[in-house]
Amino acid sequence: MVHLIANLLQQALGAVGLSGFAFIINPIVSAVVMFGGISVFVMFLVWMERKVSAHMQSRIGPNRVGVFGLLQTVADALKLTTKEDIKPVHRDKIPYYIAPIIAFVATFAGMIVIPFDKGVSVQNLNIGILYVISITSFTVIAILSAGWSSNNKFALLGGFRSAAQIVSYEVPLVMSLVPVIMTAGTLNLNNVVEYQQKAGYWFVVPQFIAFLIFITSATAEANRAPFDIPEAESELIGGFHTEYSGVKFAMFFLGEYIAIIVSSAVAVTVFLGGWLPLPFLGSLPIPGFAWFVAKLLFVIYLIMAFRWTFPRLRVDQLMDFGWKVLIPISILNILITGFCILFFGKGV
Amino acid sequence: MANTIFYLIAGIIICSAFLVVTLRNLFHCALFLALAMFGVSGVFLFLNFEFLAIVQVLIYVGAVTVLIIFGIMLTRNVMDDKTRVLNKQVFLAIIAAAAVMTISFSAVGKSVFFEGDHPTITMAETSAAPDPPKPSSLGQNDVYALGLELIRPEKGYAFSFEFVSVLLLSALVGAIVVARKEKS
Amino acid sequence: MNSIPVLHFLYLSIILFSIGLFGVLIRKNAISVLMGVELMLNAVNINYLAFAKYWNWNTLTGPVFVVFVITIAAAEAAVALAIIISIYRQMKSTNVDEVHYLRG
Amino acid sequence: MIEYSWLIPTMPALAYAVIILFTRRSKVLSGLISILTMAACLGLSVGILIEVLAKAPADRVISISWSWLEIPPWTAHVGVLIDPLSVNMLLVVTLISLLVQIYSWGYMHGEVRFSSYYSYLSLFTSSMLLLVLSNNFLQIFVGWELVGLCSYLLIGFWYFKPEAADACKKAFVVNRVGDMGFLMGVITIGMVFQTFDFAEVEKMVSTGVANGTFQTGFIAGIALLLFCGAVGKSAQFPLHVWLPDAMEGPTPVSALIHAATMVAAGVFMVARTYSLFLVDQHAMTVVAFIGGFTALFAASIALAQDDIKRILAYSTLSQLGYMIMALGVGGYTSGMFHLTTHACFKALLFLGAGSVIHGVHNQDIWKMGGLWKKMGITAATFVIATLAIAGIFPLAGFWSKDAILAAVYESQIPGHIVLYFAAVFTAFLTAFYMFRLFFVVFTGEPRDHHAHDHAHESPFTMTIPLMILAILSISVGWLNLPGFDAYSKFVYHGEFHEEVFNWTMAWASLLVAIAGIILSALFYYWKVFSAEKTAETFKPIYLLLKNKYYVDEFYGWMVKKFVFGLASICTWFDDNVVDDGMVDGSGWITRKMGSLFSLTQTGYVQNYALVIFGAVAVIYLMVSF
Repeated sequence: MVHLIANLLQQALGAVGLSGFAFIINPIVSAVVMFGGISVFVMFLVWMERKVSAHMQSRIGPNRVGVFGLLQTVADALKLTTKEDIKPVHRDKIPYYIAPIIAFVATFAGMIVIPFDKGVSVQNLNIGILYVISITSFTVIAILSAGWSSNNKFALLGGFRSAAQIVSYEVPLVMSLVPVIMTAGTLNLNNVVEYQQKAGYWFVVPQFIAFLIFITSATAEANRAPFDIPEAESELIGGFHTEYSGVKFAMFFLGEYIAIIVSSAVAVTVFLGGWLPLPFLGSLPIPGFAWFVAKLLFVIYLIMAFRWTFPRLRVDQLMDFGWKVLIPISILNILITGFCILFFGKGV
Repeated sequence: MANTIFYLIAGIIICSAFLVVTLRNLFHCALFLALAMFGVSGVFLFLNFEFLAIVQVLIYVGAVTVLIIFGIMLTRNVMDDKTRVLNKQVFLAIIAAAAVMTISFSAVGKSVFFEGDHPTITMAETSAAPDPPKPSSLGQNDVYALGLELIRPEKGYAFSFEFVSVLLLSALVGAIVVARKEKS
Repeated sequence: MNSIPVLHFLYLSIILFSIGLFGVLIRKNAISVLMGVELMLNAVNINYLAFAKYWNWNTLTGPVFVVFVITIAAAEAAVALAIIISIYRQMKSTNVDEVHYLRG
Repeated sequence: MIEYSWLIPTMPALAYAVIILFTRRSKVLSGLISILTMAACLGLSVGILIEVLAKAPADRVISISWSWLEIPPWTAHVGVLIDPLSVNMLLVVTLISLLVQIYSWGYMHGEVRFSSYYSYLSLFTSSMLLLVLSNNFLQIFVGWELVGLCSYLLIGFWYFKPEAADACKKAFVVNRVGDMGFLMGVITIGMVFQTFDFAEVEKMVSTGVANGTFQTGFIAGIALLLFCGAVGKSAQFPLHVWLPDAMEGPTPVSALIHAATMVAAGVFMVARTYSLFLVDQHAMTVVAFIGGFTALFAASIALAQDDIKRILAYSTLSQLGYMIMALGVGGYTSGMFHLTTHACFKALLFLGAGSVIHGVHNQDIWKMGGLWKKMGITAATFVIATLAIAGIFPLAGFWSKDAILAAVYESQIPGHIVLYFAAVFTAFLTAFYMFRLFFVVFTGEPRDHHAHDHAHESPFTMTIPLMILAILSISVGWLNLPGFDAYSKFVYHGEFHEEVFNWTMAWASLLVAIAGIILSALFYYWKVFSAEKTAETFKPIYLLLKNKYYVDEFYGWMVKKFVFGLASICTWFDDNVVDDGMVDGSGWITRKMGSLFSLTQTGYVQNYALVIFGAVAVIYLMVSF
């Protein structure tokens, strides 16, 4: 369907004599389609989060708007877009406006290399894993800009903490992926899944420690509980987005959920076999896309469950945990994997 | 038309670089620095070095710029005062920078590239050649080839690679030692 | 494929380098100087890759050196900022021209 | 065995290292290590002797070299040279060294730095063997300086005694004077011949002199420079002053270093480089006369000394003079033979004296007397040694001394008759003062009853070496019995030629010696004449001899007058020209230049960067236009 629309638009461009720009049509169409899908999915996730938290606290959760409260998020989104946009007077204008855009675009751009099914991704990059990691690292700049430009000490402190946390936890995040890259011998997300198919196992089995590190670091990267110090409402009001409201706040909010989706998608692809069916269920007539979404929801559910399971860490505990526990373990993991590859060949 | 995008990126790089060195607000400077770096990674993409482009984004935008922003924020109270941001040798500096630029242009102008008769002057000519001297190491597996080149023991850069590792380690330790507060 | 002449990459590199140099020479703040240096290093990287692409297909020397430059630039930034922060603690200033203990 | 000869100097060096580094705490262990090492060296030396004897006389020179360091055009080697001369020295050094080390076990008993003492002895032996086995000038110089160092360490072993500290400094300084000449000789050889190897130098000298490349006078000059070293090390006049003072060291050290081995190194070195001396007769004459003069000179001083060890020291000087004189008149074999026999009986004399000192805790002969009954073994061995040094038939000294007298008499150098009579007179004096010593110490009535009562025979570790040496002192001379001539057929220079033993001359010298003994007995045993009255009668001569011809005083006056004067001139020059002019001036210039150049050091990094890039632009413009 994407290709159909793209073809139509390319022909239209050719008709008005701008066929030179035809090569940008495909990405734009893909982006629009992706944006639509992702927005709907995020709305679902927000509802899901509320339901999960309600479940864990023995509550009912949203149940008034729509069936099971499914339209609650739609209503919230409408409310956000129509709210008055309150702006601090002494804000630093350029960073203030740019920050939410970067936060949203950077995480959203991470989506384009995720393979939803065999060969189905916007761009099949050879260095997909690296691309996801690098493009999502833009969020740090967004957060720092937001915290800085709001001219508010709580926002600034929140931004600082958040940036420090993201930079710190990016190291174990990358390092937990290295053993998989070493074993599979590729940075291409499609090829990683194909390797798992060929090898007959998912990487979560030999690299369970790496999987745990990845999930933990991804949670911290997304500033989610129990690593949500930067946004701890009880301590820092709202963190770096304290001074944001309306659509700009919505973009931050959206960005955060997309970050969770991207991280979980990478986890699913790398550790949980991506679009591959569950063992012994390969013969069922279920498309790969469905398997992918199911696994994605499972990982997201895990991350949401964390929020209501663990208490919040203190700042020094958080840093200690990142630098003194996760990084050494992941380095050791790389070392052991390297030795295994050296001694037993690639089939680890 | 892809050329247009290249010139657009080049324009962005030059403008933001100029803003980096002239803006009064250091934080804005850092943001434009990030933009310039991002543009440079785009230039890398034009040269078909995807891996290096991503590494450029990861290191420069994700790490160095963030580091610089941290530095700015940790030393911020000198930023907003009304003292001059430029030093006393601005005039001489303009002359020196202009001289360097001029002689570089003139040097490039005297080089073989300017003649346009070298077979590898433009990419178009390269691809138009009957058997382009493009080894398989580039393109599909350029990460693999680059890694091999870095650690290949014979005639590779294995020693430099190890040396850079040691340098990084010592920079890490050194930075911590220099920046930490003396215990009172 | 595009048909950008190698010269244009070189021109971009030269301009970027000169702007970086200009920044290094005129700014008072040490962090600004550091940013100028980073711009110059980027100009160098563009040069490396342009030559690697257009001139020397058979070796990976250019990309390898870009890897080294990026690595060392990161290390340099870390150490430089550590020094700047340390100086700031000592002198409450990060202006390069106020740090002149070595004046003859 | 010969291929293991490099072990001979190496093993004691290792023993030294082991003692100094590890076993210093344990006296027994240190001493045992040192003695056993020396026994092994002696065994190895005997093995080498047997192997060399088994070869035909023409094949007895074996030289093995290893490259040490290369400084083109020179290559310094380390190596061993096995030939009859070095084998002879090997046996002498290892044997005396072993006996002295055994003796020291008893003599040094109770000494706090016992282990250090043994380590020094090991180091000394190692250096001496390195010197003896050397096949080139560089290595011999290294060994030469190392034995000098050990001598210094051992003379000053009781460094807390001011006399010992002064004596070791004196020995060191006086030796430097001679070594300076030696070093200059070695350097000259290196520059002229581009090699340090003995054999090569010898060959180049003989061919060079034959075809006129080198003048004989030039070679003689080199030989005399080398001889300077021998004068210092073997304590010949005028550098003899250190040896008597060196008696401050422990007595076994005097026996080993300052009687038997190290002081003989000078003689050995002259013998080793004999072909250089043989080139020119003038050089030989100088050598012969210095030796002869020293022999007579030292013997006369010995007449009037009271210290038992000093008498023996002057006797050593005198006998060394004999050896040098023998070499100077061309008596290569007789000189080396006397070195060998002298090593035995002089070591015996010193060790005997040590035994006496051990017994009475005194060195003044006028406080001893009548010790014969108390110290039977010591006295018996001492009298054998005294007879041997006096040259009484058929003891060792008789054969070697007569060989020297015959060589002097038959030599061709000018004035050899004078030398001959001086040598004979020295023999007479030797017999006289040695028996004076013997009679005063061992016979008559005890003069100091306290010391006498305390006196006792030494332990067997000391008496056994005495007895071994006594047997050697009697029998070593028989190696060269007329008609048997085992030694002469083994150690000789150039072509071997039969020497006919001159019985007339032998009887003459024997008579002279007996005359000396009888005169001595008249004075000190039967006391027919009074020694005191004679000394009173010839008081000026007595005082002259007693004060060793005032040589030390003369040197002191010389140093005060000339050296201090020169030094004050140098001090003035240093203070005014070097200090104020050159040093302060260059400092002033540097300071001024510094303050000038420091104007460029603005302290602003960006200034520097600006200058750098401006310079780049300027250089580019200069290059392109």
